[in-house]
Amino acid sequence: MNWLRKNLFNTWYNSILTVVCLVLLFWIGWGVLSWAIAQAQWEVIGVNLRLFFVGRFPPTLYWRVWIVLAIASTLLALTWGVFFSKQSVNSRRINLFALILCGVLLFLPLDLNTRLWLLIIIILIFAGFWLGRRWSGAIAPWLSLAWLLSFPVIFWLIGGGFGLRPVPTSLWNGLLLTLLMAAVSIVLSFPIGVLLALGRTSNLPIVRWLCILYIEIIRGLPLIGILFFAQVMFPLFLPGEIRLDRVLRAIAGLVFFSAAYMAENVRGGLQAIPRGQVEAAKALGLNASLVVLLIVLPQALRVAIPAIVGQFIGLFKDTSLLSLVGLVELTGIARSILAQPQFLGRYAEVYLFIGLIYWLFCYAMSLAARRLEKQLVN
Amino acid sequence: MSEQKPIIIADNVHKWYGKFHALRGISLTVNLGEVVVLMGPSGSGKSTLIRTFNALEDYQKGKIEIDGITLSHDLRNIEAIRREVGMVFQQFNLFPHLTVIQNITLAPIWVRHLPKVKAKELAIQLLERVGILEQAYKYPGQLSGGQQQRVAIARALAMQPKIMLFDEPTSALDPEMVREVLEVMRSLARDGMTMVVVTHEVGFAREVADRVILMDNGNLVESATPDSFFNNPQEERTRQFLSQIL
Amino acid sequence: MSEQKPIIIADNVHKWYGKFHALRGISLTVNLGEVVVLMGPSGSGKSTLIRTFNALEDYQKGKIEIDGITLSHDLRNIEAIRREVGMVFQQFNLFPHLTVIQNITLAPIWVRHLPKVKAKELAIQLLERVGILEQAYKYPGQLSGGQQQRVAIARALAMQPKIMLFDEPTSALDPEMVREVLEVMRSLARDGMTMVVVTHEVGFAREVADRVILMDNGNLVESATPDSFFNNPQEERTRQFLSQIL
Amino acid sequence: GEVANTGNKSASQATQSRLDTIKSRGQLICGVSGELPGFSFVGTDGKYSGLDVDVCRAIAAALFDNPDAVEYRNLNAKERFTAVQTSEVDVLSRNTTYTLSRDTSVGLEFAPIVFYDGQGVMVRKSSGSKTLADLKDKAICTQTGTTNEQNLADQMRKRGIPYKPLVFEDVNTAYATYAQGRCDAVTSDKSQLISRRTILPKPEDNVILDENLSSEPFAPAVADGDSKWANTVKWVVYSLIKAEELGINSQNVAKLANSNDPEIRRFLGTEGNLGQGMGLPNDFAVRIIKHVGNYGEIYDRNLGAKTKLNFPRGQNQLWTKGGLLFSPPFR
Amino acid sequence: MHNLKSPLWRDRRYWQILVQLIIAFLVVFLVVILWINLNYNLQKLGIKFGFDFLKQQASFDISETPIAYNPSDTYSRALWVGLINSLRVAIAGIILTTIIGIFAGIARLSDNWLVRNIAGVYVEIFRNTPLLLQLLFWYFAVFLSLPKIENQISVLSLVYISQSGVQFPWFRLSSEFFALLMGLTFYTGAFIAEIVRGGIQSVPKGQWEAARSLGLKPGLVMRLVIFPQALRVIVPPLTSQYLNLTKNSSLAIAVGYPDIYFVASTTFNQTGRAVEAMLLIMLTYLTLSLTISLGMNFFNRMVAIKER
Ligand SMILES: Nc1ncnc2c1ncn2[C@@H]1O[C@H](COP(=O)(O)OP(=O)(O)OP(=O)(O)O)[C@@H](O)[C@H]1O
Ligand SMILES: Nc1ncnc2c1ncn2[C@@H]1O[C@H](COP(=O)(O)OP(=O)(O)OP(=O)(O)O)[C@@H](O)[C@H]1O
Ligand SMILES: [Mg+2]
Ligand SMILES: [Mg+2]
Repeated sequence: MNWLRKNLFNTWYNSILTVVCLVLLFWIGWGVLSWAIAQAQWEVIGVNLRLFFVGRFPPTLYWRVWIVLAIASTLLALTWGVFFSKQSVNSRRINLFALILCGVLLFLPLDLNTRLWLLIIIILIFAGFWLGRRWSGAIAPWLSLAWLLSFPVIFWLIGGGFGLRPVPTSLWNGLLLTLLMAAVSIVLSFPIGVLLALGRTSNLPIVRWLCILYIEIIRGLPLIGILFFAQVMFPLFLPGEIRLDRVLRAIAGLVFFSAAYMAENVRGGLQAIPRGQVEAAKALGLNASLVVLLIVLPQALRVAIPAIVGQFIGLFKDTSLLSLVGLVELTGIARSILAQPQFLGRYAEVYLFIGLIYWLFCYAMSLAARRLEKQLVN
Repeated sequence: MSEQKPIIIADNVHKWYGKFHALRGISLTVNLGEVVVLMGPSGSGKSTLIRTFNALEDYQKGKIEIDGITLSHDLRNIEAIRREVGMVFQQFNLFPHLTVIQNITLAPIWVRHLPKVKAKELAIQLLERVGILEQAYKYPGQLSGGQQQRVAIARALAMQPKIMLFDEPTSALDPEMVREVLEVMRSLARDGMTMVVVTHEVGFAREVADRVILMDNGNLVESATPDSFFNNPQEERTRQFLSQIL
Repeated sequence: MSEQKPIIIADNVHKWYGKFHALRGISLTVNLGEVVVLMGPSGSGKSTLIRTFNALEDYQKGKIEIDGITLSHDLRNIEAIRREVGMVFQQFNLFPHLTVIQNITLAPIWVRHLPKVKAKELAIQLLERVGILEQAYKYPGQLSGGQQQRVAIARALAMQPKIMLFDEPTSALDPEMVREVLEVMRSLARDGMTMVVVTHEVGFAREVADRVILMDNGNLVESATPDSFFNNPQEERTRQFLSQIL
Repeated sequence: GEVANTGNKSASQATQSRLDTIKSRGQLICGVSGELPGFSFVGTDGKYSGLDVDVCRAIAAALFDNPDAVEYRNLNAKERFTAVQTSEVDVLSRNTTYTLSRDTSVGLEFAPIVFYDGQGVMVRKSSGSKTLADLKDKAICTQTGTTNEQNLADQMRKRGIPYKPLVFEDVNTAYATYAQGRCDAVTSDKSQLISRRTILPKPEDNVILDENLSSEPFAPAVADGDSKWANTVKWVVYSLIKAEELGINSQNVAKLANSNDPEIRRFLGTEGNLGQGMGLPNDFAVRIIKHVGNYGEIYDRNLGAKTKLNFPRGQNQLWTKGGLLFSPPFR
Repeated sequence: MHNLKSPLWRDRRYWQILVQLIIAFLVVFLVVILWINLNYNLQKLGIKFGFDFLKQQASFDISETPIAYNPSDTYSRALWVGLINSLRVAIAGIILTTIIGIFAGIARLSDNWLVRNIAGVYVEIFRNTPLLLQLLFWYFAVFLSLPKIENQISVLSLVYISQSGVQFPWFRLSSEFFALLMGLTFYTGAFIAEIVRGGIQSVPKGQWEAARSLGLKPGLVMRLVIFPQALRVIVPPLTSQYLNLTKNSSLAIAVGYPDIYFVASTTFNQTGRAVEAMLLIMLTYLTLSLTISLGMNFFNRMVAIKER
């Protein structure tokens, strides 16, 4: 009661606001609920679950995707553990989390295989987190190397080759493709962005102006235009014999785009470094490239990390635009599913479902970014 | 001081920042093992001068020779000179993302290509010398100002320079800490290091300096032994300056 | 001091910040025209106390009455009280985006609904009183600390309050500027303004205060005339405190 | 355009034909829509199906005796031609209307028509619209980058009827918009209209106008200037039609190979060497029909009465049954 | 600096110039190669670079034509229509999103628990889902769920609302326009809300206290003291949100609103002029971006200059 008075009805206008908000909430909530229960037909989701997640990836090779998921989540958990090794964990929250996961495992209508894999992954996550916290000092230096190595391994597992059955990119669909493209694009745009940022702050006028030109032009263009360019017009700029895979072209478009933004984020980090740092390094006799590599970048990147995570979130959302140029990522596969004769017109359910997937990922990442930011301030 | 071998020779050095004439024909010779203290009002060009000795600033006219190497645009010369000249800044400028020991070993490993173990040994020796061995594995942010400045000195010494430049090494410090740092500098001077020090610590200048120089408005005004500089200044400008700081 | 009409009455006031007990039963009466100086070690609750007088902090137990109005959660009372009580902060808290005169006229125009011209006349009068009329059209960032604090006083006075609260008004100032500000406060006191001042300026307290109060750990320790407070303290805690600051 | 095309022709004849490239690759790359019920879409099992898809499967069957040796590329209306021109796909099987300009200046080479359609207009019964003229000032939904969009503009301009086009990038959006009532009419190929009508909340409340805005013959297309490869696609399509005409289907094809009808024997490669001339094995038709079936089977499977779409064959009947489908002789 | 006769390759200035020349050369080389490829490929396709096609008849219709247009007009006219449509939605969007963003940002700091959390939920939902999906949501779930035009809602007999749009006394706006506008507005608004919140929180607490102790009511404190100061922190990131909104308006294509991107891509589709269409799009958006940046810079100087 006291809480209500203090937080909702402490003044007359607050009371009015509260009432208005309640009415609004009720109205929206009622509409959504009655639709979800009475009108919506959720069968289209259940039947196509595999399509949403991995698309047309050959079912006999799902174990490869599971391993990829296991690697990625272990690494994530490890990183998370290392990063927050100094903060206390809220064990109640963790228990709750574990409980929810167990509930998912037990009650969702999944086949045995899926459950088994999920169980393994959950165990790996907890183990990774625990290990990361426990031996943060020992693990930390190896983390970035592990991440770096994991990329080719993941690609090998998904794409095949070297002893594994190859899977052409046209079969990489759904969430799998969305995640892959976002991750690869951000990783690739990173070095380019760093170079552009350095170029933009360099004292060589031609280099500086070229970088500014690139960054500003790209940032002035809508992403959909760039993707269209990459998808449709890129081949026109290549010599006749060279054909780029369309997933590759999509990634190229995303990288073109995101490198410019990355450059600005990194530049923000560069500007946060006092001039004295460079001078001190120079005075020690370090040459220009060593100064950048050993002194400037490590500090600048640390400052830029939250912005980079934010950019990754944006890129992750933006991959949905690739459906407009015919890629079958999460939104694209949703459009394909909507063409199944038995589910024509079920767009609300389908879009809501993928909206939820996008949201879960983005929200989780933005929470992580926020904690990271707090961590870095200390 | 006995041998009188010149190690820094500046000859009619001029420097402009855009239109602003910051150094107006400085000629100065520092001999091996000499301790020179630069004084002067703010903006008189003290920092600018010693930064040119380290090629952190270029100059437009005149000539500077450090240990026989002429400072020019020659890349190798610049590197060679920086290897011979250590510098300590007012704001310490330690690298915050590296531990104390990493700060010190960085240049020996990457510039002098010492093996890591050797560099570490050297660093520990230096930390002992500046009296903060126990802080070796902390990050700069966890140290007091005086400790940080001592790390900065150790870092500069790790390159085993022939000359050390100090730009107001104590003016960002609280009074108690000033003493610690000056103590280290004193011991350096005792060991025969050639030093050019910008400072307003009169006590230090009196005790340690072989020569005290007054700069004003980009010119050298007076250069004398501490005794004559403080007790019997020749120039009107010096008297005026001293009356302010004493 | 002759009439003895109480204008601030605090009765057994308790305040908690979460679990921390910041005020532990303060009872205090300030009479009209009285100047009360609060002293005490850092964290003893001085700021907290005078901020409750202005409803900037709420309190959990006890009662505060300002000029007959009881301070409660009721918004109307809060506004009424704030109109009667002016406050000057350690950090000046001038509005940096407004000129000096805009800073002063803001509240008269928007709270007391004075016409702009009137408000401006008033402001000019007050600026003259605090001695910085010539700065009227500058921005706070262009003034020295002492000038800023005088503007802050003028700003509080513009609401024509019955009571003025000062929270360490001089402790963020350089020594020369302290004098200017204290001078203004002295003249206010001479004009009969009721004032509660948190300060460690012993000279000011001795000369201007009617009463000096020592706070410690959320309690009032001693309340006495300046003379007896400084020369003949009754409490051990007071003696200890005075030995530190004198 | 022509000069460039001939230049290209001689160039590519000198080099390898796409057919050889595909053979050595072991897989056909087929551009489809992927979002069109009955023509191409991804089923719940993750497999592509539909009439357009079956054309791709037929080609793959002919080449590799394996209808699944196909890699599908979803292409939207706008990028499809570039994809063919730049050889990103080997064949475009994406309900593409066969037009003169596309055949000549866009640099496509069309295979035979696999589906005859006409552009129609669907309206709500309640609106009482009977002809195009009734759609004056009404909102009409359609899809961008299609001939539908242009035909509509042409027809309405011809008749001087002002209207409001609502053009969407995604067909689903266009139909959904119509279903919600925002458009008074939706125009598209009649086949689509019919199939879409079945899944509207109340199909019987919507009618398709009798008027034909245009004829829309759909045909697979390959890049211009590679006649060897174009021939392959062409004759694969014809063999689907011919098979139906000859009464050969996936059930009886094995048996009929030994039939004593010389035409059938020739067609199925038991006799003669028709396939060789194309660079295919002689039994290519057997392979196709064995795996994919004849045209009738394909039609029934994807669009026919047993499907939810239930689209009557109409013009897409064999010529012998009053339709337009005709195959030149296999000899 | 002293010019000693040191070998050229050891001179710092020489290297600086050389590096730049090499990079410039590489870039020019790359551009030329790409250009040659493009020309070759276009020639193969029988397309000649040039903008003459702009004078050809467009022969496609556009649903919303703020200026007179019919299919027999030229492509350039059609592109003008698209440009004006883009401008309309961008300008309206910038105005509305500012309002919503400021409201939501302030609401996030409200002392009313419910208001605060609703604003929080709004921000977290809208920031973390793709704009494309949001546009579809607005179009289908909101605007197309309005009553049909036959039984439109009338507000005071002045404004008529139906699923085909809103009819004002003098003009009407389509629901495609509104869906795009709302999508852009609420999506960008969620970002602006965070910017505004950050800006307000960056104003020292002492400012609140000083203003409150002068007797100003909370609303006035916000308006007269806090917000003007927060603006300095808000304006630079706000600019980039405005730019994003303008660029994102190109997603109009998803809800059938004929903006410049839409018209240009239809033009490309009909004429095959990919390069020219892309250039036009680039030029348009770069001009728009530049205009907004300049305007905001000016505004920024206005709010910043007062300090000193
Ligand atoms: N990067 C620069 N650009 C332009 N002018 C500069 C620059 N650095 C220094 N100056 C100017 O050159 C003059 C000399 O500066 P310098 O830093 O050498 O003075 P200083 O004697 O060290 O003063 P202080 O005691 O304040 O450190 C000053 O007037 C300063 O404003
Ligand atoms: N907002 C707050 N939340 C929690 N604790 C607080 C808060 N404000 C003050 N305190 C605590 O209350 C105690 C009294 O604080 P107060 O500011 O009144 O002390 P003070 O006597 O004014 O000290 P100083 O001389 O340093 O200004 C301190 O221990 C302080 O840490
Ligand atoms: Mg200096
Ligand atoms: Mg205090």
